[in-house]
Amino acid sequence: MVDLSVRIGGLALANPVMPASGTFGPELAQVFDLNRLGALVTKSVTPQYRQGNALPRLCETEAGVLNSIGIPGKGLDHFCTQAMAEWRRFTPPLVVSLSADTVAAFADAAARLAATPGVAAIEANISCPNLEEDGRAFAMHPESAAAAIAAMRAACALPLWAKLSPNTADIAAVARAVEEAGADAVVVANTILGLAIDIERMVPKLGAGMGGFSGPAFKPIALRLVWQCAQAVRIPVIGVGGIATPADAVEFLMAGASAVQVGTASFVSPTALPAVLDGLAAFCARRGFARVSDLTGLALPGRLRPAAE
Amino acid sequence: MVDLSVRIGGLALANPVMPASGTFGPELAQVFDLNRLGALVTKSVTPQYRQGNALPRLCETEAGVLNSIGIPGKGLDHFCTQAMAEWRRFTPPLVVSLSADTVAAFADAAARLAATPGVAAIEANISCPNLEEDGRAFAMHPESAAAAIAAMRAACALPLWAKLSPNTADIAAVARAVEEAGADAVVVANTILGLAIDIERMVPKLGAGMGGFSGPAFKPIALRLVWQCAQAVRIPVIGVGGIATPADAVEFLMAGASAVQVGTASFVSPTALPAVLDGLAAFCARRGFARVSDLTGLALPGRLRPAAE
Amino acid sequence: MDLGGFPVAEADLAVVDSAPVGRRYHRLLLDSPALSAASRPGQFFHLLCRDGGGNGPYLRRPMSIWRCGAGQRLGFLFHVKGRGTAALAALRPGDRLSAVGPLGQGFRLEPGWRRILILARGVGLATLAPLTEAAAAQGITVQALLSAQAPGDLMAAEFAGASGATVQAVFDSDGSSAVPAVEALLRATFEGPARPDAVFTCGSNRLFLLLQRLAAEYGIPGQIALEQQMGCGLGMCFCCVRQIRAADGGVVNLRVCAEGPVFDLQAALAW
Amino acid sequence: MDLGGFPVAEADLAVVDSAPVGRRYHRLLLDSPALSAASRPGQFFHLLCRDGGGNGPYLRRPMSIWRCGAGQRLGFLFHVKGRGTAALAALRPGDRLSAVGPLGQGFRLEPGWRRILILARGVGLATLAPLTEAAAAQGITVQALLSAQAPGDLMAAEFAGASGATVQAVFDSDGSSAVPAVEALLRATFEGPARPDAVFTCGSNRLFLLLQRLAAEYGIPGQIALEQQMGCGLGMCFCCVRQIRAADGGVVNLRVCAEGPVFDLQAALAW
Ligand SMILES: Cc1cc2nc3c(=O)[nH]c(=O)nc-3n(C[C@H](O)[C@H](O)[C@H](O)COP(=O)(O)OP(=O)(O)OC[C@H]3O[C@@H](n4cnc5c(N)ncnc54)[C@H](O)[C@@H]3O)c2cc1C
Ligand SMILES: Cc1cc2nc3c(=O)[nH]c(=O)nc-3n(C[C@H](O)[C@H](O)[C@H](O)COP(=O)(O)OP(=O)(O)OC[C@H]3O[C@@H](n4cnc5c(N)ncnc54)[C@H](O)[C@@H]3O)c2cc1C
Ligand SMILES: Cc1cc2nc3c(=O)[nH]c(=O)nc-3n(C[C@H](O)[C@H](O)[C@H](O)COP(=O)(O)O)c2cc1C
Ligand SMILES: Cc1cc2nc3c(=O)[nH]c(=O)nc-3n(C[C@H](O)[C@H](O)[C@H](O)COP(=O)(O)O)c2cc1C
Ligand code: FES
Ligand code: FES
Repeated sequence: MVDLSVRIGGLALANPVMPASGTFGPELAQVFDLNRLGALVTKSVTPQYRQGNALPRLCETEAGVLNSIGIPGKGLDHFCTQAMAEWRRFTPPLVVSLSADTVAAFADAAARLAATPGVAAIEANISCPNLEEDGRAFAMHPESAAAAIAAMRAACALPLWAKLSPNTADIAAVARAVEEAGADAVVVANTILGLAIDIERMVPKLGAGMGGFSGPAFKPIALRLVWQCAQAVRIPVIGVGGIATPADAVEFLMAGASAVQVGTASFVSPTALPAVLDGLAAFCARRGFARVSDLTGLALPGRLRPAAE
Repeated sequence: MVDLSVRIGGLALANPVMPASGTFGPELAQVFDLNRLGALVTKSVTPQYRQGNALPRLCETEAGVLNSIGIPGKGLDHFCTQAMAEWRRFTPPLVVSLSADTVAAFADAAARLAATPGVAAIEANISCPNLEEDGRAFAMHPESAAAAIAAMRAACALPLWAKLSPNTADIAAVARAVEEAGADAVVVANTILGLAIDIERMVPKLGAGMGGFSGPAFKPIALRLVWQCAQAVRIPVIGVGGIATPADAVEFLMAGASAVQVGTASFVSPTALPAVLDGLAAFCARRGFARVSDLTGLALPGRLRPAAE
Repeated sequence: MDLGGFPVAEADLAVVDSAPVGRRYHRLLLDSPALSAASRPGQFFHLLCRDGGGNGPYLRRPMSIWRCGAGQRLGFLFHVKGRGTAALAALRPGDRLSAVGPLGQGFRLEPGWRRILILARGVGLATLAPLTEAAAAQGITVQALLSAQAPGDLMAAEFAGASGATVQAVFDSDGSSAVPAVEALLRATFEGPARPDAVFTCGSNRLFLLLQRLAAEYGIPGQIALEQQMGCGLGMCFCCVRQIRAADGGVVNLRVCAEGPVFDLQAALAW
Repeated sequence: MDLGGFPVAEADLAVVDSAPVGRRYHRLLLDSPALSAASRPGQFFHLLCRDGGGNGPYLRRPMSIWRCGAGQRLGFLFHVKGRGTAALAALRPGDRLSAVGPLGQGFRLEPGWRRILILARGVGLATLAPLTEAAAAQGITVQALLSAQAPGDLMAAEFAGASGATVQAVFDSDGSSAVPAVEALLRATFEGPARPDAVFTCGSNRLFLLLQRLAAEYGIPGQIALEQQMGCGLGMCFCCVRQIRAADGGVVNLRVCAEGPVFDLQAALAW
């Protein structure tokens, strides 16, 4: 029997497999038992109602997708008073993804979530590339990222995960900045900015122009970001980007992640999450790892690899 | 008859299709007539001999490759005295890709190339992610990029193209900086840093660890970089990244590129370059464009699209 | 195929029939008694479009249920349009097809109804076809008005199956499908003895607007099946929204995959 | 297939034969008279590994020419190892295969030679097989020593074809393939009346080192075909380098695809 449990900061998870924000909802309970997951992660909640972006909001590319959904939603108040009722039906820790336009709004929202029963952790989406002009986001620079996290840290005692962006020159610096600002974990990474053009209509395929790129095609980049962050910080790294198979998840763990999130793959295979979980356990069993946490960082530079392997 | 000619700064090209540095050599003349190409681009030349990186130097991913070749080569002197003899056999303008470790070395090498007959332009590879520790490069920041270009500009009168890196927070700022520093064009973009792990051996698949990611999977990112640069500068943008088909090339032109480079696709199909050229002409003919240069920027925001289309 | 207690399955199904229909359409029949029995008219499946060799686009494609029911093959009828549907049309009997479903909200038939009218064009008839048998099973008489380019495109047999529905056809080729002509036909029906208790449509924006207007005028309830490009098919990604008029008169974005694909005829906005 | 004046073609060829050989190997024969006639033993093609449905890994795979020559099918014989070779093995007669080649520097046979010895193991014999017929055509006698796990893995027929080469086999299963045993066999040959004018090897690091040592000791020239993972196959990317001893004694990185795959036996370094 492989021990699948992992600790992410103060939070104990039954296993390291969870969904990625914005690609998941309680609707997936129609397909499998969500209580099997290590944690549940909501789509990003924003302080106010948001309509979302122009259509089309999604287009496919070679082994990936571009999205500019625009975080539509009914706002934080509706989330805390209405949506939470549905989430409380499930047993895994609930991680609420939070997005906001200003440092103050992030702090206020964090305080509100901390006062809401059933919220196990906040994932601060400081990296969504669709919100600010030309895709700019807090997570682009260490200073702005740290400011948002520090304000949330001061406003609440919940475990605080910082979701970082690939759209930065030096993600290790951003990771160090949010660690110092009090983040309990970094989630690496959100989508990278991309574009596709409809050459017959001569306009971008997405209504909003550019969009966030995700899926298997994005995996080598996300894996590199995890590897860079894992060498930069002591807090746990949660890996996300292009994970579709158990082997992908093993790569992320070996690159230094303590847990993984599966996003776009759930669109193509709604059973991808349990399949990754089962395959991860099978890999550990086959290679003689007693704990899934033993995989974390095995491929990092200078690591001694188990002799028996 | 479609007019395929384009101007890149002071340089007139018979057509906008050329190879990408490091994925091309005179060896391709074994497969088709290289004189059909708009320009030839050498692999990066370095001031001194370089052995190159540890093996394996290349690995494949979902619809792409990672490379860490490490720019092996015999150095600038050998290039100017020996290799140039072979390049002079071909008629298209020869663009010499130049890579160096310091601003002074860039300037010295540019002066040497300017004194070498047969060099039509310099493509300054200020973005190769394999050279500096942890993938850092001049093109990561506007200041260092501008410093390298300004020094080359002062040292030679050749057309000077700056090849930018995706590994930056704000490529538009880098593009503006090199434009001000005197670049005649920007080449967008070099590979983006990526990683792949061999989960059975528990080490990175590439001998050097991380590598540069290219190929179709990279295309949405490169296209977005071109789109951002085309809106930021007045000098021509040369688009590169994942182009494998004529439709891909049309996307890059509509995103604002004046010419395109084909890299990794030549590994999979050594006739990709002439196929892209022929297909581009066919697209223009089918859609009634008299000049291929009419495609440039058609999908940029605020552009009026031809009514007849 | 056991649904294992979950209403939606990700199932790997065997293709038992795959054949072109007319010039541009194709039908697929799959072996899946449990999924077929669990499916309702108006619902859809999200299909992984891979030809026999595994080639196809990255995302799934939504496809209405064309045939379903206890003891029946699960069937799809589609327009071969782009890369995804081309891969589906390349499947051969014995190949496997990954299907996620049944998904979405289907058509609603109310107990008191005795007669319904279906107005369909093009491949919209695939979506409406299973409604004919469901209605027949409840003793509801079905009258259908099918619009097509030319007689060769009609697929009346594919539509009505064994339901006994009365089918009337109009064509572009002889001008009978022009909106004023169809309006006259509909008015005659709505004013005559066979006035339907409800109307249903799918497949044409023009006909939708006509039917919406006339149904409002005559006070007949209606339903429409809408289409929208999809990502997850399950209600998670919010890329498939359409504008729908809410009870309070405001306009809201609803998910075609979750709140739809069937919406109230008067609530739907034109596209 | 017209090479159109260029020595290397990117050609879309028809598969005429595709069959498993033994437990782990597979052979493909392609219809391409011009390319087959232009190919030389020791050269290779870079194959796009797509099964009949177009599925396969992104990069091409290098594969030695196993059969070639005027009037002959172009043939490949390979170990079904990973994703690429599995896709190749899934090809069926009538399918198309994209091949780039012929590539690289083949074996060199010098006019004065009367007798050569070939030492091959595993799939290395595919690379050396066409040398037997080329030698026979020049009146050179070929003696081959083939090493395999067990008699079932030998593929002697696949090796010698119609060349009339004398084949001796050694096996792991009976211990006859152990290095000392092979050394004894080679010494006997090198010291006897059938001393070869040159030796050739491929497929085993152990046997390469043995042959390199003995050939140096007996002053017999030799050639070896090396393998390395490839990107472009044409000499452009420098990912396929191997360490080779230069004339001046220094070690240089040479490209297996361009300067190789055949190198001087004494110049090659072990891997
Ligand atoms: C609920 C629902 C039920 C449907 N039922 C049927 C049916 O029974 N028969 C039938 O022929 N078609 C049906 N469609 C339309 C069908 O999904 C599209 O024709 C198909 O996705 C086209 O895919 P493609 O790759 O062949 O075409 P492409 O044009 O290459 O597709 C490109 C993209 O556009 C999307 N797209 C293109 N057309 C449509 C469309 N009309 N609706 C939604 N997305 C589209 C595709 O999903 C894909 O993302 C239905 C659509 C929906 C939403
Ligand atoms: C010049 C040359 C000629 C060859 N001729 C033959 C032949 O006639 N018969 C035969 O069975 N094999 C031959 N090989 C080896 C053959 O290319 C590999 O077995 C094949 O590439 C494996 O691909 P795969 O996807 O099935 O395996 P995988 O192991 O999945 O391949 C993963 C990667 O490793 C590379 N790789 C794996 N093994 C080798 C290898 N031995 N040499 C080079 N690259 C490798 C692949 O190209 C690919 O990039 C030759 C190699 C070279 C360089
Ligand atoms: C349709 C879509 C919507 C997304 N919405 C959010 C979001 O609301 N908040 C967020 O932090 N990330 C969002 N993401 C990013 C994912 O959580 C994830 O970081 C990214 O897609 C990379 O992982 P993947 O390749 O597994 O999808 C979204 C991604 C997609 C595809
Ligand atoms: C094997 C390999 C070697 C490369 N070497 C160089 C180089 O020497 N100099 C350079 O500027 N870019 C180099 N590149 C980057 C390419 O020129 C190009 O910018 C990148 O690969 C993206 O284009 P593509 O997707 O068409 O390959 C190399 C790329 C590859 C794959
Ligand atoms: S397709 Fe994802 S919400 Fe409808
Ligand atoms: S494979 Fe590219 S140089 Fe040999």
